[in-house]
This record gives sequence, structure tokens and C-alpha cells, in this order.
Amino acid sequence: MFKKILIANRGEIAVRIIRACKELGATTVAVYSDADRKSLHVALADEAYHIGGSAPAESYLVIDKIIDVAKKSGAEAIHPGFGFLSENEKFAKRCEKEKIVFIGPSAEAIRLMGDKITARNIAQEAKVPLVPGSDGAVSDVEAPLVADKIGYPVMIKASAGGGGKGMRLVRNKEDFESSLRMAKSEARSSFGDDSVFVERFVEEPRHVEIQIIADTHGNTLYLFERECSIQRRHQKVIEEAPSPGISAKTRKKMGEVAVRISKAVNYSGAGTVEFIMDQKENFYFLEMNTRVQVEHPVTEMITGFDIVKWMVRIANGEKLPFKQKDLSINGWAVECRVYAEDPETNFMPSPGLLHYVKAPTGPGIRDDSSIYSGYEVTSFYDPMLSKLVVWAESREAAIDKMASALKEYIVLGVKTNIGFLIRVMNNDVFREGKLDTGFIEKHPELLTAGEVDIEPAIIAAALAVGNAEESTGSDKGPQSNWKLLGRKAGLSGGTLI
Amino acid sequence: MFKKILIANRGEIAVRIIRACKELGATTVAVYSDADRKSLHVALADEAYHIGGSAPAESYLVIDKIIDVAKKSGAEAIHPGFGFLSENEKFAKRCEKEKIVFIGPSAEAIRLMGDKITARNIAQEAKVPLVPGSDGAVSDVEAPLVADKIGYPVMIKASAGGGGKGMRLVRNKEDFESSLRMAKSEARSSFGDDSVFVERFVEEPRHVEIQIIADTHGNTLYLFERECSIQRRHQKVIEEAPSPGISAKTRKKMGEVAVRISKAVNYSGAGTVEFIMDQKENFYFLEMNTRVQVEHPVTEMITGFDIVKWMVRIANGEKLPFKQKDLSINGWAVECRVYAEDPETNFMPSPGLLHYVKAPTGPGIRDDSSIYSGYEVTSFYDPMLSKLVVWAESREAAIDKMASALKEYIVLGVKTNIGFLIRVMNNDVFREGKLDTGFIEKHPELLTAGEVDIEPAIIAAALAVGNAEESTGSDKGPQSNWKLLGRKAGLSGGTLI
Amino acid sequence: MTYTFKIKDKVFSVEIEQEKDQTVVKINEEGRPVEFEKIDDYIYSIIVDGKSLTIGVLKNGNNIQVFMDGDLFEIEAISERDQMKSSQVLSGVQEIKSPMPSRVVKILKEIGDEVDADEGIVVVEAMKMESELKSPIEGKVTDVLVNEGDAVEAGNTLLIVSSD
Amino acid sequence: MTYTFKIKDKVFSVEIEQEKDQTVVKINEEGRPVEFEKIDDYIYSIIVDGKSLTIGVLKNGNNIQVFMDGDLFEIEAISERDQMKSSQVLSGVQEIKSPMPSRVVKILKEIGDEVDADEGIVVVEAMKMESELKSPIEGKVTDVLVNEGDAVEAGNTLLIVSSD
Repeated sequence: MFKKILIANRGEIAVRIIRACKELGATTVAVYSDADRKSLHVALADEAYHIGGSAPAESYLVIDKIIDVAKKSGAEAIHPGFGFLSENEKFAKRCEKEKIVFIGPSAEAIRLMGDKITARNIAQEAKVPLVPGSDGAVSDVEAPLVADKIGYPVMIKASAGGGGKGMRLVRNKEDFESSLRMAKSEARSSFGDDSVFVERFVEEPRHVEIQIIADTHGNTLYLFERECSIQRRHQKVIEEAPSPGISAKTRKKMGEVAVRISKAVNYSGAGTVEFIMDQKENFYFLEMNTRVQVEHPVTEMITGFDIVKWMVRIANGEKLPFKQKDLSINGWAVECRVYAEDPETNFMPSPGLLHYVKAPTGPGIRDDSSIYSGYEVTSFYDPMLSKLVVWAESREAAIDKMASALKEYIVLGVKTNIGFLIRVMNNDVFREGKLDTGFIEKHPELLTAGEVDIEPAIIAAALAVGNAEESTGSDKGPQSNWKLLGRKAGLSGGTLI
Repeated sequence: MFKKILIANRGEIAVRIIRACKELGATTVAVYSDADRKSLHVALADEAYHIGGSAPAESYLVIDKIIDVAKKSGAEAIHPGFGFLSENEKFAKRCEKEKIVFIGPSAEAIRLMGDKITARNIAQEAKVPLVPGSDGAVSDVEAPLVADKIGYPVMIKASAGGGGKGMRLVRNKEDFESSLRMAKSEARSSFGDDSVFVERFVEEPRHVEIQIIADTHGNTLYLFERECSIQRRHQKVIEEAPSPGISAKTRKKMGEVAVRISKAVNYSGAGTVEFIMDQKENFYFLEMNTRVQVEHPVTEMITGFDIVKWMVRIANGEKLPFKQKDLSINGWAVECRVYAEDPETNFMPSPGLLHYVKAPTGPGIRDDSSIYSGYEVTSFYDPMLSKLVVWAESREAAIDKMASALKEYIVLGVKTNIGFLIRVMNNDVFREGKLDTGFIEKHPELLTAGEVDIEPAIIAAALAVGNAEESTGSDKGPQSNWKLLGRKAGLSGGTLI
Repeated sequence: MTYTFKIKDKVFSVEIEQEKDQTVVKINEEGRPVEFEKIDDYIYSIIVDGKSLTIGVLKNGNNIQVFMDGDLFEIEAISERDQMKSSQVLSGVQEIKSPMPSRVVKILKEIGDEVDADEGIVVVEAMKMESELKSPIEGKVTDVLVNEGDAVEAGNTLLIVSSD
Repeated sequence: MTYTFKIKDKVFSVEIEQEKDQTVVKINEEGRPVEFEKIDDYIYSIIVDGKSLTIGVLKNGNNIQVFMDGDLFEIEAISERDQMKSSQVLSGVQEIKSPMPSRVVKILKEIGDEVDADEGIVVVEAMKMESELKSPIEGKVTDVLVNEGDAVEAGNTLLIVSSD
């Protein structure tokens, strides 16, 4: 095993990787930006080095700085996590040059899958079904013509994109131009490349993906599928494994297709092949993510397979100790991404100081997070606070457990989507497994608390206001009565202190 | 399913049961003593009722008060947890009389197994091997004679005992009298009954127990064994499942013996048959605990079977949906009990205010606890703070994970056994699975931190003292330099605020 | 002591009294006994008629954020003076402020443009996501205080809309 | 500012200085640059020569409890005056105090009995467990202040042992 591993990331995924590396006996090296000095990944790593300003372009995206720390600390390998440099071909190449092991696939595999057009061609050669669309990037002039040809609704997607950035759904011709502009602008600011392509939009589509794990000895396995259809702003919010609506036959077919694409690029490590699926289980290749996925925990929970540890082991040359036939699905897992965002205002990010945090614990509950009471959510990074994951013997039991666990989650100081997530868990359509990526749009009633008993909130507010007046003692007049009450209440069980 | 369930317990087990009941769709009712108003079980339950003074005899042990709350709240069933009224025959009978379902075995099964002598006779009839000893309770005069007959070392045990209370190991004749006195005194104060019996002490014994689950339709299954040999003060501290040193043959034999005893008393619900085992896998019946066990989580983790939920379902008349042959062991689970106690002074309890608590989270980690920053550990109850449980694919991986997780645990305000637990995890003898109940006594070096690098602690202390002087500003002389430093440090990354 | 709280558009009058041995909270004149305990600086455990609730409260001046069962309720504590003012309807001059540190991506309206209530008027980007800010009222844009590409702080006024 | 800390029997002199742009902590004259951040009221994140440590500190007067990697270290901050006193060895009159609220189960020694250092002199029960309290010094029991069965508070003196 590597003696020392650098984790070129931040937040919960850095924490996740640090834990895995420590359990494998490796010394862990964290890097951090100005904004992240008090982040949990710095506190948990064995070593930590400052690498620059808060903006990712000044720290986590600067290849030279990461390599410098690796050399200075003597790290033998780098785990890039997701985002940042994880799918950066240049970074993988640089590691190779510096004789530092990049924990991920080859630079070549990253390059091939990183460009959507190339990936599409590889898929085509591997006889994987594809959604009809433009053959590669299109100019501003061509784009609306392609859209006309394949027929509305269409999707505009950034060639260099991922994670919903630089992506726009256009339902009718009039909106095409403004959507194209927005998509290109986002693509430019997110990836420094504003080329986009256009393809048919599948109605009531589901997002289903296959987890791949491949060693460097020719073994490529699929760890079954994840259902990721519950999305907002084209980003996943709730994921589960297995998928509630796919047959064993489709599962096998998708798995085999995913293995085929992976083998076509000589893939090694953990990867995800994403598909769009219609309500009749027809599926089309979307893209391959050549890194660990945010939602990898649900796969871990139903297989007992530690994806992150195996990424490290595979990079270290170890061989997978089992074959496809040894793998099976055990129970059901659901993940909810808890975000600092406001569902009532189109999930607008809500940065700020987390005055109080209490996460649920107990049987079947896994909280992958990097927050704590006193942590500040800045606007420099993704506003994800936690990945709450549960496992139970059935989908129904897992959803019941998730609803209970979410009700235990307390986050004070920013707006969060916790209430929204609870309402999704209790929604009949969701419970029946009738999922598509338009689910949230179709259920605007889930965005707000609706008709709840507000009285306890009012009581708590009154007690808090009374308490604050009591402790500051700023007003000696009308509060005297309250102070007396406080003392009396103290005697009878309630207390104001 | 029951609409409403009362949980007649406190602390982490009450929290564990509340979570299970909520997930089953039942409304939960908590009861609490004066000392427990701010306890987590009160906060998490849907309803909560005060039942009296902090001493258990004034609240959790008062049958009338529990029954009153059940009637007042309309609870259809009561889960007693462990300790308190969980193995109280009268309470089970009273529930029956009041037409409230007692979530546990029949009053008769409790009675039969509750008396050690009767339990021994039942075991004897069921052809279960027993440790040689006195045939029932013995007088102060008889006791030393019995000890002489069976040969030293001997154990003195309270007839009404359990959990190590009223139990004394005597290695030689001279110590017998004083040990008898201590055992009887503890038995009297713990159980209100000072009768004791004497039996042979098995050298280098291991404590291995079998988890039983039985429905009311004649199905009695064993959920394999737990290894609970790591004990201090005759109480378990570290448990694991499966046991590192038993063959499949012994496992099957113990399981079948445990099922036989259970069937002999028409057992239903969850129960545990405890055995003492020598280093050659010879095992002898110790006792049967007719309730959920503290260490039940390790069994849940290796079987995926939710013991607490099934206790409720069985009490509700549901049938176990599988047979013995459907059950198998998956991976390895370890539990560490985190206590507020001082390993350096023979694990003396250390009550107090928990100024700060941070529990580990992440893949394979389950923290069954009821503590939080600001919680006060009182001297009224057991000083257990948390049951930290981990699961991994192998024993080695589970121990590595536990060691890592324990290092993340922060508890400030009381003395804890966390450092001790970390040292056990890193101990070669423990890692090799060479366990016996004398492990802790044999390894006194694990009780103290030993030779560690103390410098970071000194640095932190200096920073904290400087910071406190800074914020109070009580001394304007020598601190001015420090204040200046504080501001400078703030500019250069470090801050004193 | 009596408090007046406003949640969304509803106004509640709340009174806390000590009657015999119990605390009674009256909401809009209707009283119920409340047993309460402060668990933490921000967390209250409240038992009303047997029902147990754990509620987080964050107070910032007159703004009180209450966290209950996953939802955050914004409550405004109204002094008697404020109550007089609050009869005023949402109109007049509205400042469109940046809700967080962000970058101005696109200004959708110019000075003099008419806007509807809830119509988007400026697009900002923060945390890698674009968000459209909407006008709270129908009116006319009377001032644009930023340029596209500007970095702005939370609370910075971006545009001004007037209903007059 | 210089501090003197005592851990078990070892004494450390600690100095914190600002050199150029970094904080330097000198322990017994040996300095190392320290980068630190207060994470919480009680938690410090410290980076020394790349090594990252998260340490809990609870200060109560001169007693400082430091929590590091699962272990609690009790540190005594010594003022100059205290340092003079501390040369005194453990002897003289020792009060045997109850470490927690408990019940006196058995008093093992009477007034006038000789005791060895580390010999048990009283058994107390708390949290359902019996604990034997030992004499810290060799000497004679000069006073017994409780009876068997008494309930005592933390800090109550139970017996007095004198080495004179």
C-alpha cells in the first residue's frame, strides 16, 4: 500500500477519501484554500498544506500547487475526488510525468470520455444506443437548424460539461436563442469553453447509471445501477440503488453495455456510465464519468463493496478478488443530498454560518458530511452540506428510515432543503417509484411547508425572545415580570437559562 | 402495527427503540425522570411524560407510573429496552392484566430464566453443559465448603444478578470471606436480594453468546454468536460478531443448544443465551437474558436483520419470513462502548457536563448514542456515552475502521475510555483474536496513554490560556504583547478569536 | 409580556404567563400549558399536552428563524410602532439586492423599462449556479447600480424598481 | 508571554512569539512555527511542520484538560508563586474526597489505623458500581467524617490520613 496519499479535494468527499486512506494504513495529506482553513478535511488529515486563494482557480484547480505539495510531503499517490482536477487529462499526465500515482483511470481514458463528442463516437462503435442529435459541437447559426431537424423539445449541452452546468432544456422554438446564450455563458464560466451541442429531449426521462469497477489486470465489473431521476437545476438531489423500475433483464443489459464502453477505453478504477431511460426501459448513453461519483455510497450500501478503498487498491496494482457472478444486490439504499439552498426560490444557494448542526445517527444511517456547529458555508464552493444515506431491507423501509432520519436533522443558520426532502419521501408518486427527471417540476407543492401546525414554532420564538430579553436585561420595565416567571418556571421544570 | 408504543427506558436504547418504532409508523411515547428532561429520548419521541425523581426507584422502576402513562397516552404496547423493568416478571404480568402488549417474552419465560437456579435446572434438563458448582443458593457457612469441594479459583454470583453486579472472582481461600461480603452487599443494593451461589471459575474463559429470535408461530432461530470477552469490572466493553475463534461446527452446536433452551421456556421475541467458553471451544451455559442486549447492533450489522423492529413485529403477531438456512454471516462488526470513566483508576465513573461532543460518521460507522454538546452525564445512571459500531468486509478491516473512527471521537468535560479503546484496537494480541475475559487485566499498559508526543497538547493549552487572557482582558500588562500577536496572527492565517 | 409575530402574512399575538405551577402560552388569546427546556443556545425542547417537539431558534434582531421538522420558518417580531407601519402594502420603491456574494451575469432591464411583479430583472451567479432575481412589484426600473461582470456582496443593491 | 505547565510530574516552559509572519511556540526553549485556528469554543486546529492536529481544550482556572487522539491530558498551569510551592512532596495531611456523588458502602479503616500508600480505605458506590478509594500516602487515619450508608456529594471529605 502507498505510505502517503494526497487528497486533492475539499469538503465531504475529501473527508470520505481521508477516512478510506487512513483505514488502509496510509498517511493522508490535505490541501486547503484560504476559505477552507477550518474545514473538516484539514482537521482530519494527518498533514495539511495551504495552497492559495478561496476561488478554485487560485487553489484546487492549480496543478502546479498540488504537485508541489505532493513532492514536499512525499506523497506517492493523489486521489482527486470529484470535480476540480478529477477529470483533467493534463493533471493525470502531469502526475505520470512526476512519477506520482494518479488514483483514477489513464489520462487517455479521461481524454476520450471527457469530450462528449468523442465519447459519443466510442459508444457508437461499441453499439450502445444513443439519443439522436447534432454530430458534435454546433455554431450559433447551425444550432437552431439542428433543433428544428430533430424536433422539439431539445437539450442544449456544453461539450466540456457535466453536472448540469451549461445545460438547457428548450421546449419551443421561441426560447431557443435565449437558452443558447445562457448555456454558452455558463459553459464559458464553468469550463472556459463555450462550445455546445444539441440533442433530442427524451420525454419523462429517467436518469439511471451503472457503477463500474475495473482493475489493471483485465477485470471490469459492474456494481449494478443507481436511480438518479430526482433532480433540480439538472443536478441530482436524491439517488437510490437499486432502481425501482428496472427489470433484471434490463439491469444485466445495461451493466454489460457499461462494461463494453469501459473496456473500449481500457478503463481502470471506478467509473460511472450514465444513461437516459424512458418509461419503457429504453436507455441511451449519456456520458461516462471517469471518477468517483457523489452518489457512490448507495452502491456501497447494497453491495458491501467499498468503492473508494478499491480505487486506491487498484491504483496500487491490486486485483479484484471476485467475478461478476459473485456480486449481488442486498437490500435498498437511498441518498438525500442536504443543500444550503432555498427550495422556495428555485433552490437558490444560501451560504452562511451554521450556528447549530445535529445530524441523525443510528442503525442503517450514514452521514457523509463535512459540516459542524460553527462551520461557515461560503459562496466559493458547492452548497452541499451532507449526503445522508440509509440502508434497509426494502425500498419502503429505506424510505421510512430516510424520512425519520431527515426529521432528526437540525441545521440552523442557512436555508436548507431538508423539509423538501421529507416531503418527497412522503410523496405517494415517489413511493410508488414513478420517477422521472421532471418530478420536482411536477410537484411544486413539495417546495413549501404547506399547511403545518405553526403553533410550536410560535411558542419557541416567544420563549427565545423572552429568554434573550432576560439575559441581556436591557429593559428593566416590562421584563421584570418575565424574569420572575423565569425563576418560577425554573422551579417547576421549565427553565429560561 | 401498533398505533402507539411507550418506551419504558432512557438513554441510547430508548433512542434506538424510538427510531425503530417511528420507522414502523408508530407514534412513540417517552417517559422521563427529573434528571432526564434534557435527554435525547425525550426530544426524539413524539410524546413525553414526566414520571418522577432521578433515582430509578422513583421513576423508571415504578410499574404504576409506567402503566399510568401508557393508559393516559393510549399506548397499545410497551418496549422495556434493557435494565430497569425489562426482565421484571411482575411488570410483564401487569401489562397483560392491563391489556397492554409487553414487547418481550411471556412473564413465565422471564420468571424461569430470571432465577439463575431455575434457569440452571432447565438447562440441565435440555442437556446443555453446565459449569460445576453449588446446587443453588448457599449460606455463608456452606459457601466456603462448596468452594473447597469444586476447587479454586471459584466465582461467587448473585442469584438475582446480571451485568456483573454482585459477582466476585476468588483465586484463593484467604480471600473468600471478604469477597463473599462484597458480593452480597452489591447484590443487596442492586437487586434487594443477597442470596449467592458458587461455581468453578473457567481459566482464560471467553464470553460467547447466541442471539435468539423467536416468533409466536413456533419459529425459533439463532442469529449466530457475539464475542464479548473484553470486559472490565465484569462488564462488557468491546463486542464483535462473529467470534474470531470459533469453528463453524461449534457455532452450529451453540446455536442449536440456544434454540433448545429457548424452546424449553416457549420463548418469543429477542433473547440472548450466554455461554462461557474455554480456549478449546468447550462451552457452558451461563444464563439467558430475556430482553434486547446492549450489544445487539453487531448482530444486526452482520445479518442485515433489525432486531428491535422484529421484537415489535413479533409482539404484534407477525411471523418471521425466513428459516435458519436462509441466514448467513456477512462481513464483520465490532462495537466499542464509550464510557464516561477513568481507565487509570480502575474505570471509575466520571460524571459531568459534556462541553463538546463530536462523533465519527461515514461509511460503515454506526453511532448509537444519546449524548450531545451540552448534555450532562449524571451519577444516577450507567455512564455509557455511546455504542460505536463499525462494519467492514473482514475482522482486520473492521478493527482498522474502529481505530480510525475512535480517533475522530471528541468528548470534552469528563474522562472517557476512548484512548484505551484505541489502544486495544491496535494491540497485537487483540488483533490476533486471542481473547479471554482477563484481557484487560493482562494488559495494564493499555490503561494509560504511555509514551506519546505531548507537545501538541502543550501547544494547544498555551494557545487556549493565551486566548482566555485575551478575551477577558483582565490583565493589561504582560498580555499587551499577546494581543498584538493575536492581531498579527490573525493576518497571517492563525487567529485568536 | 405580549409579543406580536408575523409569519408570511399572518399575524399572531403571543403572551407568556405563569399560572400556578405551570407556564401558559396564549396565542391569539387561546392558552395552553407549555413545559419547556433550553437544550442548547439555539435548541428548545417543548412539551405541549404530552406532545414533544425539538425546535431550533435563531434570533437576529426582529428576525427569528425557527427550524422545525426540516423546515425553516421566518418570523418577524413586531414592536407596537412597527405594527402601525405594517399596514402599508408592498409598493413604493423596492431595492433589488443580491442575496449573497455573487457575480452579475446579465442585466435584463434598463432604466425606464416596465416590469411585472415576479418578472426576472437580473441574473447573478454564485456557487457556480446562475439565479434570476425577480421584481417583487409591478413598476418601472428607476436605477441600475451595477454592470454585468461586477462582483457584488450580499445586500448590495443592484437595481431599483418603483411602483409610482 | 511565558507559561509554565505541569503534566503528571513533568514541567514545561512554553513561550508564544510572533516572528515575522509566523507564530512560534517555544517549549523548553526549543521553537517551532505553529499555524493555528480556533474551530470552536473548545477545539483548536494546529498545523506544525505540515502535521495537522485537532485538539480539544477545556480550561477551568489553572486546570487545563487537553483531549488529543482519544486521551485526556490534565495540565496544570503554574504561576511563579505556585512553582515555589510545588517543590513540596506529597505528604502531610491528605483528605480523602468523594470523586462524585455516591453512597458510602464500607469504611475499611478506623481512626488510628495505619495505612500504606495505595491501600484501600473506603468503598463508595455510584452509578451502580462500587469503587474502592485508596490512600495517596503512607500514614495514619486521623479522622472519619462519614458513616456507612451516607449519601455524599462530589468533593465531600470522607476520611483524613496524616503522614506525621
